[in-house]
Amino acid sequence: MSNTVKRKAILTGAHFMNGDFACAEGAIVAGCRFFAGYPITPATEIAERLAERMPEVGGIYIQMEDEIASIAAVIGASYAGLKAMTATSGPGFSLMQENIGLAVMTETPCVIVDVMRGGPSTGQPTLPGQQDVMQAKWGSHGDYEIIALSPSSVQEMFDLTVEAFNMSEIYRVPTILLADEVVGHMWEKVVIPSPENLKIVNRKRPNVSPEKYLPFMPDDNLVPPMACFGEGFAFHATGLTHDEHGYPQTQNSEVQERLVRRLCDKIRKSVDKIVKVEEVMLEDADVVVIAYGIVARAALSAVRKARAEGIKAGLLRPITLWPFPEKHVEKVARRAKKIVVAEMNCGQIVREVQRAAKETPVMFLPKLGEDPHTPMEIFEGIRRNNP
Amino acid sequence: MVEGEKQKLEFSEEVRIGVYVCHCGLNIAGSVNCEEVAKFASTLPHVVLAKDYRYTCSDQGQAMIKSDIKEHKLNRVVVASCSPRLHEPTFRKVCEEAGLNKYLFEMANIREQCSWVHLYDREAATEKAKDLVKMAVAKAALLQPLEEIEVPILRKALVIGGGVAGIQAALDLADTGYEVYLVEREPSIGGMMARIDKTFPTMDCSICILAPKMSDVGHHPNIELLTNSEVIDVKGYIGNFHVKILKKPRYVTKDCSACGECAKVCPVTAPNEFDAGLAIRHAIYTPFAQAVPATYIIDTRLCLNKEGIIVCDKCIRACERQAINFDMTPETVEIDVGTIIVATGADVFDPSTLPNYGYGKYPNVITSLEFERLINAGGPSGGHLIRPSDKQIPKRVAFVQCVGSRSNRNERQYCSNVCCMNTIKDSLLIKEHWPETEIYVFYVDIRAYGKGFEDLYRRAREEGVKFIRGLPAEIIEDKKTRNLWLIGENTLQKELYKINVDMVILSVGLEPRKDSEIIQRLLTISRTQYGFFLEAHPKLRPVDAATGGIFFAGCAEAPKDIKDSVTQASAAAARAGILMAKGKIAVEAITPITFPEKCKACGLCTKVCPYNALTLRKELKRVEVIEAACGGCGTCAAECPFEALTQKHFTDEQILAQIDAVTEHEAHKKIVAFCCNWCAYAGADFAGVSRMQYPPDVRIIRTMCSGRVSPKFIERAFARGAAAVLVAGCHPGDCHYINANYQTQKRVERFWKRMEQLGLNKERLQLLWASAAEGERIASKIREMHEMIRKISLDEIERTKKAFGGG
Amino acid sequence: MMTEIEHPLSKYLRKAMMPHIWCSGCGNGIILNCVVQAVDELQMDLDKLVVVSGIGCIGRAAGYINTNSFHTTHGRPIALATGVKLANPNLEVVVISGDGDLFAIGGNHFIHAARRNIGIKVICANNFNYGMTGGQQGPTTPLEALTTTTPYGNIEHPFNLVHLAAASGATYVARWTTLHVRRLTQSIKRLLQKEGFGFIEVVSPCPEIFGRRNKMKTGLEMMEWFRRSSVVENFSDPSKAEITPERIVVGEFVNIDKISYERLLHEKIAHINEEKTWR
Amino acid sequence: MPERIWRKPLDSEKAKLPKAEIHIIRDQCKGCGYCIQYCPQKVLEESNDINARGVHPPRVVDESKCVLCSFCTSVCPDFAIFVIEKKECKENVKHG
Repeated sequence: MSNTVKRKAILTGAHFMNGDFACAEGAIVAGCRFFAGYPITPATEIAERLAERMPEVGGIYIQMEDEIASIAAVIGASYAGLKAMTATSGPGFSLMQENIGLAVMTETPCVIVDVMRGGPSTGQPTLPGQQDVMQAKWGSHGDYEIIALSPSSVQEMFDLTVEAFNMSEIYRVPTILLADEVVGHMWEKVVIPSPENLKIVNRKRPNVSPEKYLPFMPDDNLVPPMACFGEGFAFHATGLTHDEHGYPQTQNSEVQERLVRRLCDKIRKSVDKIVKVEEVMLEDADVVVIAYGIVARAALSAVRKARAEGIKAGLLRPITLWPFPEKHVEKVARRAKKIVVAEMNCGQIVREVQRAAKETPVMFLPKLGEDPHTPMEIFEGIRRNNP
Repeated sequence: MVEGEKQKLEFSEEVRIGVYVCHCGLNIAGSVNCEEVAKFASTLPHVVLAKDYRYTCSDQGQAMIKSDIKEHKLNRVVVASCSPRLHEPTFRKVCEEAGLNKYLFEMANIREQCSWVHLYDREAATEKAKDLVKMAVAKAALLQPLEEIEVPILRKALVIGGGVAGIQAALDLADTGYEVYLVEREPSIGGMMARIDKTFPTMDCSICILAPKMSDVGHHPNIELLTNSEVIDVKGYIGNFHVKILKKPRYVTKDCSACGECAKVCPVTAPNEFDAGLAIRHAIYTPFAQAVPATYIIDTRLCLNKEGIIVCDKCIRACERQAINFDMTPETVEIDVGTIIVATGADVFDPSTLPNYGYGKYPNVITSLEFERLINAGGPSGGHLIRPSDKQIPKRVAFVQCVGSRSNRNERQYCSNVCCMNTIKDSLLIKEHWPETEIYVFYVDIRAYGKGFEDLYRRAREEGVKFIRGLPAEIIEDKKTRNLWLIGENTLQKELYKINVDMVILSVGLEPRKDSEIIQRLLTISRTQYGFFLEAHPKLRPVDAATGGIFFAGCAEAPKDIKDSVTQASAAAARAGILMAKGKIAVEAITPITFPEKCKACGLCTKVCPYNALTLRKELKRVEVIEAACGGCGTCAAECPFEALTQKHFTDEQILAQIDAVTEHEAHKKIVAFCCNWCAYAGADFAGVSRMQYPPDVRIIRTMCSGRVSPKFIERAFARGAAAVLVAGCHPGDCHYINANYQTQKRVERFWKRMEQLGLNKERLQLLWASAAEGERIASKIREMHEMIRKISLDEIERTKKAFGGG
Repeated sequence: MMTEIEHPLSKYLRKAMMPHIWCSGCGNGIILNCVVQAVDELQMDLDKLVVVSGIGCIGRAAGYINTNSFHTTHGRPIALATGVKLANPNLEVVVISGDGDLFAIGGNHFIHAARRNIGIKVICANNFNYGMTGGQQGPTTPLEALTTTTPYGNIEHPFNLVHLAAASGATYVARWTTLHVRRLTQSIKRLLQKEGFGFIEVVSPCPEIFGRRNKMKTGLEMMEWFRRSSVVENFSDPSKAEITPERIVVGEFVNIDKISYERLLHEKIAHINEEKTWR
Repeated sequence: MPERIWRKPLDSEKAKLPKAEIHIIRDQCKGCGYCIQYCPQKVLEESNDINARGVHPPRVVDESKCVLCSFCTSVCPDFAIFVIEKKECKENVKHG
């Protein structure tokens, strides 16, 4: 009997799987055909799933000698024309930082999945954390903008992986899926839509002849159309500061100004197009809970409980962590009396919230180790801060 | 004799010696009273019968000896006749056929070393002959039957030199079925013959008849061709030579298809040696169209690429088959062969050493070899005989003969054999193409001795070639026309001539290869006074070297034409074939015998042995002899201070007995000479053959090598009152036993010191190096010593006797 | 001076980037020269060629060749090239970088790429030190050599790169000096035609930074050192090919056939994608 | 073959090589001197003039000696020298 029936690229339909698998399926749906990685808990299952799935869809899976090599290979693959991804956790994410910077500088579309665990250092490999939020934004040296998404369900592991690819293809920027151990390992129902109901974006290609092509000359959206190696546009890419030709300009401050500003602006000027949040019962909320990732799920039931007890509570869940949904926080801050921020660290996104909330007092519920916040813990936070 | 007697008791049976004194027609009887010598012999101890006979080596003579052996129960035979180097094998065979061990035969050389060198002093010659016979008898009494060991002969041959002689020899051997290594120094085989246009007397195209043979060599399954290679080391002995060959890199692999594209693009050129420098070649080249192997070669002295740095890669790019490899390195090929044929050829004389002919100065004076290339259709002028100065075809041409031959000016008294006929051939070639050309040939004698030669000579004369007897004294160039004036005497008409021609062709002679001495040293063979290799016997072993297993072919042995070279090559191949067909050979039983009870295991003998044939067994307090490896020089026996070993057939006792025999009467008038078999003794024979005359004082004792001469022999000679002692051997470096004669030198020098310390005139012991060709050297040494001993007083003789414990 | 005619190889160079940044007598220019010469002789399709380089003087080479090129972070060119080659096996991917980039910070990537036998071709300019940062000690600095960070003489044993490459499984390993331009060019041609991971070490003069501290003030003096000491020994044992002042063994050390990683991978992908039916 | 060789070969002119045309891109030269040192025919020497980079570029001593091996072209780190075959027609071109 023939048991190895080849699976399709898009497994349309309802599935029961864990977050890492969903992420892998999302990647394949998004058109990712290159994965380079290195085993690390709790992201390993993504690699395992793709090791099995990539060949089925004619894609490449390779396990590199380390995370540095993995992200480097991803950049190379992307320049050779494939949508590419790697997946890791804190320690590996740290190793990748330099080349994430290279990806930013060379405007390489690629996706880095960081399934966060407890740090610092080796920390608690099997327990969740949200401690890499700031590293995701500032981890590599130099000035840049980046996109980071935060899934809080297995379904979102799928959806946001697809979204991450779309974003990175549109803006030619490395996009980070900041998941956490719980979301990664949790098993849930996932619905994979049919192709026609999927939005897949591919990088913009040059529409000029090779002679006219300037690899780093931006369009009006500040993003340069991207040619790939082997397509006849012999061009140069470098981590050095470079002009529109891609040629190094290591002594020219004007070029540096122009390049770095554009790298930031192409994201900043598109914030409204990029940023996604979930808003629950915010219209009349006095107490607004802000939480993301797995914590947001406890927060939601806490808000519901509070409403049942007559407290006007609401939830703002940033799905896009970077760029930070500043406008949304400002908006709720204007009418809310108190803001409660719950995250699994000693205070990272809360700083961004405080910055945006201006005078509105922000109360912080940190959580470290073992499990995420319980709904009761967050409900307590709401209750205590109810004016 | 006393010594001898004691020895004799050691053999059971009674010694019965038969002596035969040969007249050799008048060769001996002409100056020696043979009857008297025979009568004298009959008085000697152990001699039971002594006869004189006209031709002892004749069948009747041999039959006589055989029947005597049976009839008179002879158990030793002495023949006094010619040199043992000539007839010892003959008479040994006789003894064997009569059931007598051949080592019980001894010879007295009363022809080469007596009758022929004392032609005009019958009395002295007869006395000397008696002495020589007495010595032989004394030795014979002590002879012992000996068994020879057999050594295998490898059925592989090495041919050195790929000229027509080497090619013929190699093909003959290979066709017989033997494996042949043909080593050629040049990039291609073919040698001189490949460079010649036509051959005399038949006038066929030289390369046309040679090329097929060359390619046969190239394709023959039994021939391994090693071109661009040189023999660098030869060890071993007949049947078992171990040869090292340096194979120099061609930098072009076998993949070469000889398309020549590489040479077309090669930016550097030089005169092509093959065309005597008249045509150019490139750094990558093939010497000539028919070269075998056809593979090109890179001349690294010319090529721009040095020290592994490729500067110019034009040839590499041009070579479709990628056959060029600058990383080739020299390799040393080691082979084992049973026989070696030396066909190294000859060089041509360089006439620029004769300023009066202006070669090298006047462009229109060329050599006969340059002529060959000019007249050759494949040559630089496409077969047009043109003057180098203006490339015009000459109307008047002169040939000058004997340039570098038959001349005392440059030690080349010999005739080069080929020049006369070559010139006649060349003159006819000119007539054939340009009948109008005036041709003069200036000669000493025209030698047209060979088959068809005279007819060719006649044809030349009929065609109008003018032969003028008398070489030009000088050649003068007319600066304007570049024409040449030949000035000399017509010795037939006894009148001076001054003839103007457009071009002069110097008929240059052949001379030994400049580096013959290398081959000589490697193979330990001898050369004649002119430097060509010396055959073992001029009549009966004309292609054998004195060293077993080595043979000669072609001009290496003496100048000769193609026909003779080929003949000799086939002969050499046949001689080598005989050995290899047998597959084994008996080594003369002249290896050492040891007396372990006397041996102190000091190891001195092992140190002097040139063949490492002795191994010291310290634990057993003795040395062991590897007979097959032993060359038979006997220097070990001379070295041993304890008489713990001696050489078979040349035992201490036997040699001492010879000395005693010499010194029994009138020792003070005699010179005791020890001569090595290969050079000095052969030289003495040569003196005889050449009838060189010298005083009859000398008595030569033959040893295989001068290294055999132990100090105690010299002592004994002086102790018994000899006037002088001569030790003679091969020149240092030419020793037939690699280097045993260096021991001779050491020993003689030590002995001189002793004589000085004893206050004796060391002049009385003389050391002489003389080759087999240097008869005159030996003769004059003897003359010189003759003068010397006349001045020696009797009491000095007495003092010497005492000093060395003599009576 | 005739300049109306162009240099025959200039079409392979990015004119805007010329002249290159390298010092007088630096061997990098010669290596670049040989690479483009080889590309020219092979008539390679520049659109299918990708040159990846790392950080260091020679790292600039990628930018100078008029083809697809990527100038990566320090030590990572091989890793990035791996991604390019796997993503599009039809591309000819060449890594040109220095000894420090490839064997110190990038050493791990080198040995693993060789082990995998991924079809990328690595050309290493070995100039015995870190030139661009001013001449510090590196993984190939000879014992006792003086550098800015070994002012009393180097006490670290240098890598024998060809031995390392051979031991790691490279299918082609060669070493030349910048004086062996012809052999180097031919060697690069063979390298480019090879399947799997190939490596050429080019011993290269660095007079301004390394030479002048080590009694070789000019490029010529360093080249003369190469001329004196180099011996061509093809297919000799790479473990015996340490570079010493007296002896630089050059030549081809390894040239074997071994199926490449990308071929195995794509064969596997093809294999598992054909429907299997069992009897 | 040991005969003394002294004549100019009769067919010397047969070996006529293509004439070389050496091009030196003056201001691209950095003066390493490799081309001068390693020219097998010693065709080049250091010139006295100073180029844009302040070094002495090579100059041609005797172009007729050049055999077009083009080693200078290959060993030049700065692509500042190259040799081409001279078109016999345009003899008028001037070079340094």
